[in-house]
Amino acid sequence: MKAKKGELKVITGNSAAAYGAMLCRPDVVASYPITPQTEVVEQLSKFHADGVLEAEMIEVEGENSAMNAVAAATLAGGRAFTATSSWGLVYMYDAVLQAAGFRAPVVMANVNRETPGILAVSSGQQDMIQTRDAGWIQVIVENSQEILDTIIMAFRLAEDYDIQLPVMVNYDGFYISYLAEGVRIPAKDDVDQFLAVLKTQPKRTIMDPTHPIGAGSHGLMTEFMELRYKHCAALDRAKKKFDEIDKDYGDFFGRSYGGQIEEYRTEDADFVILTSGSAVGTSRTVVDAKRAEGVKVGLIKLRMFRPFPQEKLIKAIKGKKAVGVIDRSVNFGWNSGPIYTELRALYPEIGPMPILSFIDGLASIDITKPHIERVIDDVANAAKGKPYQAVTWIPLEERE
Amino acid sequence: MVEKVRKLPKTFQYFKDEDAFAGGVAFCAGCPLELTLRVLSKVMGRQTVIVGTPSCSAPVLYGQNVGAWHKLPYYSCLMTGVASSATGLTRYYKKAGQDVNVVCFTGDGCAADIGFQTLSGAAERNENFIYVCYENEGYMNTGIQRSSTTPIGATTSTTPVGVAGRGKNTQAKNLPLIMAMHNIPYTATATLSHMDDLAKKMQKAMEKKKEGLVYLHIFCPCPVGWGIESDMSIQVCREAVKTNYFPLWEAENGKFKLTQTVSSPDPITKYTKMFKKFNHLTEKELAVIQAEVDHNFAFLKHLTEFGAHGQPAESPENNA
Amino acid sequence: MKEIRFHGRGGQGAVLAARMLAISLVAEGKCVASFPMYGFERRGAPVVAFTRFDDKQIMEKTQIYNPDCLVVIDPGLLKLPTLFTGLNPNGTLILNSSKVFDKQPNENLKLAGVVNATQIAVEEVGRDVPNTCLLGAFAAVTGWVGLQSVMASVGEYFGGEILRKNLRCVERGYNEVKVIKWQ
Amino acid sequence: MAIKKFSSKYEAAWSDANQQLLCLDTGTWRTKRPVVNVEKCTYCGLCAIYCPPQCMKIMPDHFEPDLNFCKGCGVCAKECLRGAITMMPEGDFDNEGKKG
Repeated sequence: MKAKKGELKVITGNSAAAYGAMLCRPDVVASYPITPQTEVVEQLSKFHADGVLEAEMIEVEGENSAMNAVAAATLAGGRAFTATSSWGLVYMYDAVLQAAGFRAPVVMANVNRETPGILAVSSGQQDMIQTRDAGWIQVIVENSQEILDTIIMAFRLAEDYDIQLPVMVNYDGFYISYLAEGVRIPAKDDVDQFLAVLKTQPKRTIMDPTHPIGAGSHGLMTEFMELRYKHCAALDRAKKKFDEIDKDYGDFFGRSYGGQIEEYRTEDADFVILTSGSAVGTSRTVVDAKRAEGVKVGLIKLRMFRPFPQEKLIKAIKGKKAVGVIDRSVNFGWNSGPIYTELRALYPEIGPMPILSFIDGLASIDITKPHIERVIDDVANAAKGKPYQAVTWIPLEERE
Repeated sequence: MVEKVRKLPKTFQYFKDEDAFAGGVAFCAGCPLELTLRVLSKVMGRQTVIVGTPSCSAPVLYGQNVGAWHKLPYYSCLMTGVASSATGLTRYYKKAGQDVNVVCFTGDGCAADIGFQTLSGAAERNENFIYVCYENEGYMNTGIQRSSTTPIGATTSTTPVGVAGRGKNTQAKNLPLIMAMHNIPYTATATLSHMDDLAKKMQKAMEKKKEGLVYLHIFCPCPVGWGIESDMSIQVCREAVKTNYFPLWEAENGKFKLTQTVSSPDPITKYTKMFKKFNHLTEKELAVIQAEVDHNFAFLKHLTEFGAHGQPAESPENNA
Repeated sequence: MKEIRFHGRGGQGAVLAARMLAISLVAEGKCVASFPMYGFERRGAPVVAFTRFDDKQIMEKTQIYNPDCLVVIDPGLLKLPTLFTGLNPNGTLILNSSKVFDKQPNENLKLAGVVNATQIAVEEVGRDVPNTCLLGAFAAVTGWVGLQSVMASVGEYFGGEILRKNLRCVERGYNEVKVIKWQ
Repeated sequence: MAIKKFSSKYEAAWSDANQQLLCLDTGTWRTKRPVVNVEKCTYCGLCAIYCPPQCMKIMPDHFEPDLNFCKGCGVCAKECLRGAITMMPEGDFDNEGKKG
């Protein structure tokens, strides 16, 4: 069976996030405004005022409360949504960690914005990177339609009985948060149907006042390790589950995104570049242009950052001659891009090949076509066995 | 021989339910906190969800993932997230149509300090839950450090007495008054020595939470942290009331009322000499505390002269 | 693909104009992508907004460096030294101004539409909100979008009396724009 | 190597009193125990009301501490207006609780 086509509306990424959340009929929404996420809160409030969103709206006094409120609501048995960005994510950090440890199936949109120390009301994935080890599922998306679709998928993933983990849907601030595109808005009953499978699953453990059971108790010694193990096992299951949900979504709504990663012209590629978020779209056009020149370059879009899609990446990259990674954030201490560092951990499995790190797009610097051309040229040279630079801060370096 | 069968005292009528806690739990001998929790479970019954945080109450409330120390649903929070988590729970139960007493249970360190923002936020939003703060005037669980409700002059491990130090050098934050100023439906102070008053206020809390946030501030001296013999904790509660150090009052929809009047208050020294944390104080310093107690009580008295929200003052000329 | 860059000041509706244009293009079956670039949202500060449209899905997420068309909502912004930078040959300009050019301002600029949108807005709406008028002028000069589509898109944002006034602005922009061509 | 059987049926840290009601042997904490003089008891209930672990058992004509849990804090003795409760050193009692 197929879903109805859905209404086509020109909306921003932020609106798309709000639509995605609204369509899933959350019981509780709690969110605190911050640039560039504010529009999500405003749009949800508007939906509520218009009677389209029948959720409990909590006008919290800060992000920390937002995360605590939604995590508690999910553990009480509800469906809950929040959205934040940058310092907001930092301010809720303790609650972010707790939500994951509680296995609270919260869905959160995080509008990527710069964070540490240098004031920048501008795009960058550093906020997401700082919560990398929080135990959440982290997904990065590319455009407004994908935001809406992924938030719906995120509820299916988060609340799945086998998963029960919070999901963070990340999209670049400014470049995508304010990007108005034509977006197909699914019908509510179709979304209901897509999520209905959750109702057929066993009931997850909740804070039911009629049952004396406490959330967040002490895990002592091996019991603690057992719970950590279960958390990791759930994250591991989430990878395959995400692929399945993506496929289901595609079968029903006619749009799918490849699950954990999307490969673009990689099959016969000599070498590949890997990136995420808004840089992917632009990269596609540059790959097409380079292909037209006879350069056998492929592109990998990283959608799932946590859990890290090792198996998929190994399969996609193994046998290539080189790989370059464009990061919109830095890995302090490694002094390279964080996704690059992750990829290097796959070194033995993908086989010996040059792995190049490119840092670009911090603080809303545009990841332009010439920047991506440069990346492809550098990786092409490395693939040919020429010496290469491990880490390149693109906007800071003059091309020789 | 006919066995004498006697009628239980009136106080027992407040205990609607059996104690939800296991017989033996990890509270210090003589701790009023243990009494507060057990009484709370007896008065409020089983449609109660406790929301708490790391504190002296944590080892008992949290349980372990192989079992629990009590039969109440419990939600464990971080220090920052008690009132906000309670908000999330309350709102979901509301949406789902379940009538639940969501009861936050924290010490003053959480309520007045690190968790205050979320408490204040929940009060402003007038969320339908009960916040119980057990006031032991410091961070007792972590080893007796000062909090913002530690009284002036009191010694703690972070306000020690030495050549230069004379204990805490600033006034305590008057949290129950601050909470009442949020214009919530019900704020009350209570303590263990006045058990009927305490139980009545807990009962009232369950009613008033239907209108919005309820804040109960329960005076809970810490036998270990304050240097009190373990059999003296209730006596200290009683003396705190008798000296007007901790007056028992309630504010219902803005109408302040003393629920226990003290005809001739004892001098504060009768209270301060009961435990160690004020031992070092000179007469002059004690006079400062006495003045502060008098001022706070006079201030409270003035508040009782006003009518409820939306009503004119009862005797405005008294305010002059 | 066509790329349009809007230059305005905070409060003049540049972002909204870019958005409305996107909506009208979608109504005509086009794919669009439109976004603004600003730091702090402050009245009076220069604002740039971008709109791309094409028959197929737009992949680029970058700012627009080689616009096919510039829409300048505030005449003062003509002085921006970088205004014409990167303008495609055969470039177009839609300008809110009371004065018509006496000489070609940039060699890549081949087509310009000038309309006193401020005056029209003041007359019709009662304040300086020139954006909708310029969209009418845009439709007339470029022919990339129909007048009816533009008017329908304005209806997405306004209603009642204020919509009626803005529709007058669109129409007057469409009819009163002065077209200049250079070789 | 294989994972041993999990100790908790739950995915996360849930504590369940139905699974096990945890209980400490707090009776062993005592150095003194309350001894009730039934003759003096007026059944005012103060000892039971103020007992922090609420372990005073309600008998038909007096109150009796549950010595499995009584921590020996002495609040009951202190609060008893009639002096009907005396705190006696634990050492005076044998294992069966009889005074030796």
